[in-house]
Amino acid sequence: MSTASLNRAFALLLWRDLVLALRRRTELLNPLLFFVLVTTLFPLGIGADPALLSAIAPGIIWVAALLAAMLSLDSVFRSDFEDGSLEQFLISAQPLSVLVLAKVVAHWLITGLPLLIVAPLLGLLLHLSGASIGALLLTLLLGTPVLSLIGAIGVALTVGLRRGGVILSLLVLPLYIPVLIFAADAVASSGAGLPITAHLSLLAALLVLALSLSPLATAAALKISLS
Amino acid sequence: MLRFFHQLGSPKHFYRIAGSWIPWLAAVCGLLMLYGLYQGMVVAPTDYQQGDSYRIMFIHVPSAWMSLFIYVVMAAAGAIGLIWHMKLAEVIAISSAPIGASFTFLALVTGSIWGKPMWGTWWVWDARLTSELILLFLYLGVMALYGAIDDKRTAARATAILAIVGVVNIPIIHYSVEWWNTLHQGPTVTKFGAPSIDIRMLIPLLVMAVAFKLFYLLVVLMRARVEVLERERNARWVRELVEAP
Amino acid sequence: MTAEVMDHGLEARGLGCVRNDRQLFADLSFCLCPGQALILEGRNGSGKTSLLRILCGMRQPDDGQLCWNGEDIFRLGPEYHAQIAYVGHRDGVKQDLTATENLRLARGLGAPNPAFGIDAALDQVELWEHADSLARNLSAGQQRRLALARLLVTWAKLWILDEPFTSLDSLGIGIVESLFANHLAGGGMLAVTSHHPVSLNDADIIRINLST
Amino acid sequence: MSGVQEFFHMGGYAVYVWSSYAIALVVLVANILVPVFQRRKLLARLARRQRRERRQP
Repeated sequence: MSTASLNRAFALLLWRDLVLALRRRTELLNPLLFFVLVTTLFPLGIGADPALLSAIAPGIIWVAALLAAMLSLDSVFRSDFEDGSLEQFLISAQPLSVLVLAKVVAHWLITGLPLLIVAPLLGLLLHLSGASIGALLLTLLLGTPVLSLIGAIGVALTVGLRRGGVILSLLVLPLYIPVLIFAADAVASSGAGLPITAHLSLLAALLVLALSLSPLATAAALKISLS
Repeated sequence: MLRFFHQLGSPKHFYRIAGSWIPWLAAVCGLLMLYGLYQGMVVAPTDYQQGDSYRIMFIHVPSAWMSLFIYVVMAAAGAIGLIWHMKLAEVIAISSAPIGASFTFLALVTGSIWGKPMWGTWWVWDARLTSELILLFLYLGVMALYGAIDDKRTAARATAILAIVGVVNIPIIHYSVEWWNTLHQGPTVTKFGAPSIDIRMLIPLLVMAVAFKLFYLLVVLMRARVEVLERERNARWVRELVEAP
Repeated sequence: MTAEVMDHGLEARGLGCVRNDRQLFADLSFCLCPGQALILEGRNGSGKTSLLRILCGMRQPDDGQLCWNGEDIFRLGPEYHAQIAYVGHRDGVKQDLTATENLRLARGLGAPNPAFGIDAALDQVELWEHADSLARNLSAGQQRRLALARLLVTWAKLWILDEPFTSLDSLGIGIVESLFANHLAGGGMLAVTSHHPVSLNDADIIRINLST
Repeated sequence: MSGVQEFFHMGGYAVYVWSSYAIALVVLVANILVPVFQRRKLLARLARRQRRERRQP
């Protein structure tokens, strides 16, 4: 079980998920469309006053990004569970947490990262200032991997259930709150010209914590769900 | 002492031992609560600032302490159940969840009622109340997951993982809510705390805190006994028990 | 495949399994040594699949212990998993990947078998001409053979198979049985459940019936 | 106002104090009663099952 075979397995699984996603290219758009759609609902509900919109834009965009990330979590293990490949991961020669990390990174690249492409457009939609959009991109870059990592734990716990989707949000959303608080406030503060280094370092700390702990929890959860 | 734990480990002995403790626990807990309430409602003086409304504190603060205490106990019991495969620890963990949720709900309701005379609104986004609300969601998540999985053993081990993940996140959520609260609270930070603690106010608070801990032990043993009966329903000792209760 | 002399395979001591509080089997002990095949029989729902999942280390036995070369398999973890290959009811084949890609993945997850390249493995199960077609376009029998080809690309001493012959035609069964024979001859081990009689002519077979 | 009336008046905050204590009482009592009823229901169910098992040969 040398590190070479470990890296190869990691890269192989990452390659596999990216290839699978590209072969079903249309599904790549779903999280993005959801993200844009939810964000455009708010002005329709709240009114189009630019001052009001730009004040609440950071919160809206981040809540929408958070929901988009959560809704796309189901794809992380569902298809593997149904065709039996998840069992193959459990009995592979590589530690399960490394394989889980590969799958989560792939999920982030497929669903989390693309949110950054659309975010500036939504920023303009809600009259965000230039500095805020910059902060929005930075916080999304740091925040979305944390959403995928923590979400993977919830998905692993509910993968065996017939209707796990509803419970997934109850398990995962409370754990998303710190990311939402720091990220949304970073975007708001940068709009007001305040420094956001504190926010970004806290988000980075959450990312490091999630990177080191959540694959272990996800692996343990998978072993239990599949036992 | 080791024999005791070994004996406690077997469901049959646990059922009998827990059963023998329950009446005593109920008595002591009831007495303590009555004494605490008497001290709190009669002996404790009126507060010069809040008048008598602060007396809600004798319920609100202990329940808030209990909501956190029970979650930690639940996560610890879950971890023990996971690592050492102790059935009893799993049963204790899963029996604690509903009790923790009730104390969290109680802390939330009494907190908002207590806040009404002070701020004029039923709900205030104070740091502690918001943390309690999120803790309630964590409890509901644990209970929902346990309910969703059919096989009891798998359900208990899955909820143990969720409880452990939750307990790691509680301090993070707490401090992020504190941070969020100081940002949006503006200059006048209203200290949602009890008034300057006069000794006659502190005693009932501590007495109630101990009474609540005994109450938790009482109810968790009662619930655990039912759970053990359910899990061991095919065992011989349960069949005998059902024949001659 | 050279058989290591010193190891003495899989040993079960007093295995027990309970599923939603029905005792499937209890106090099951056996020793599977190199060159031997364990054939599990029993009615549906008698716990055959649960036992196989315990052998794979995917499920904890409710009591008893399972040792590989004298070491508890749950303490070995991935080290034990590197020595086994499992094909369950579900093939574990990704529909949107080609046959070659599926095998490349399986090879990466296990301990790669130097003796068998992907093309050689496909040739063994007569899927060589479908190497680049998506698994989606293969028939159920071909997908089953692709799943079984996974056994060849990794160097696994112990093959654990749940109904390997499902949806295989008689030709397919013949191919798979010859794979078993070679594996056992090379000092490998086999644990299989099958409603179809498994004809392993001269192999050393242990039969366990779970429903008696 | 006599001592007792004053006690219940709670310095004008009677509504808040006594509603909190009422809710607390309900929650605590519920926590006690739920396991009692669950145990009774379970024992009854098991007894019925065992009677049914005895009846079959």
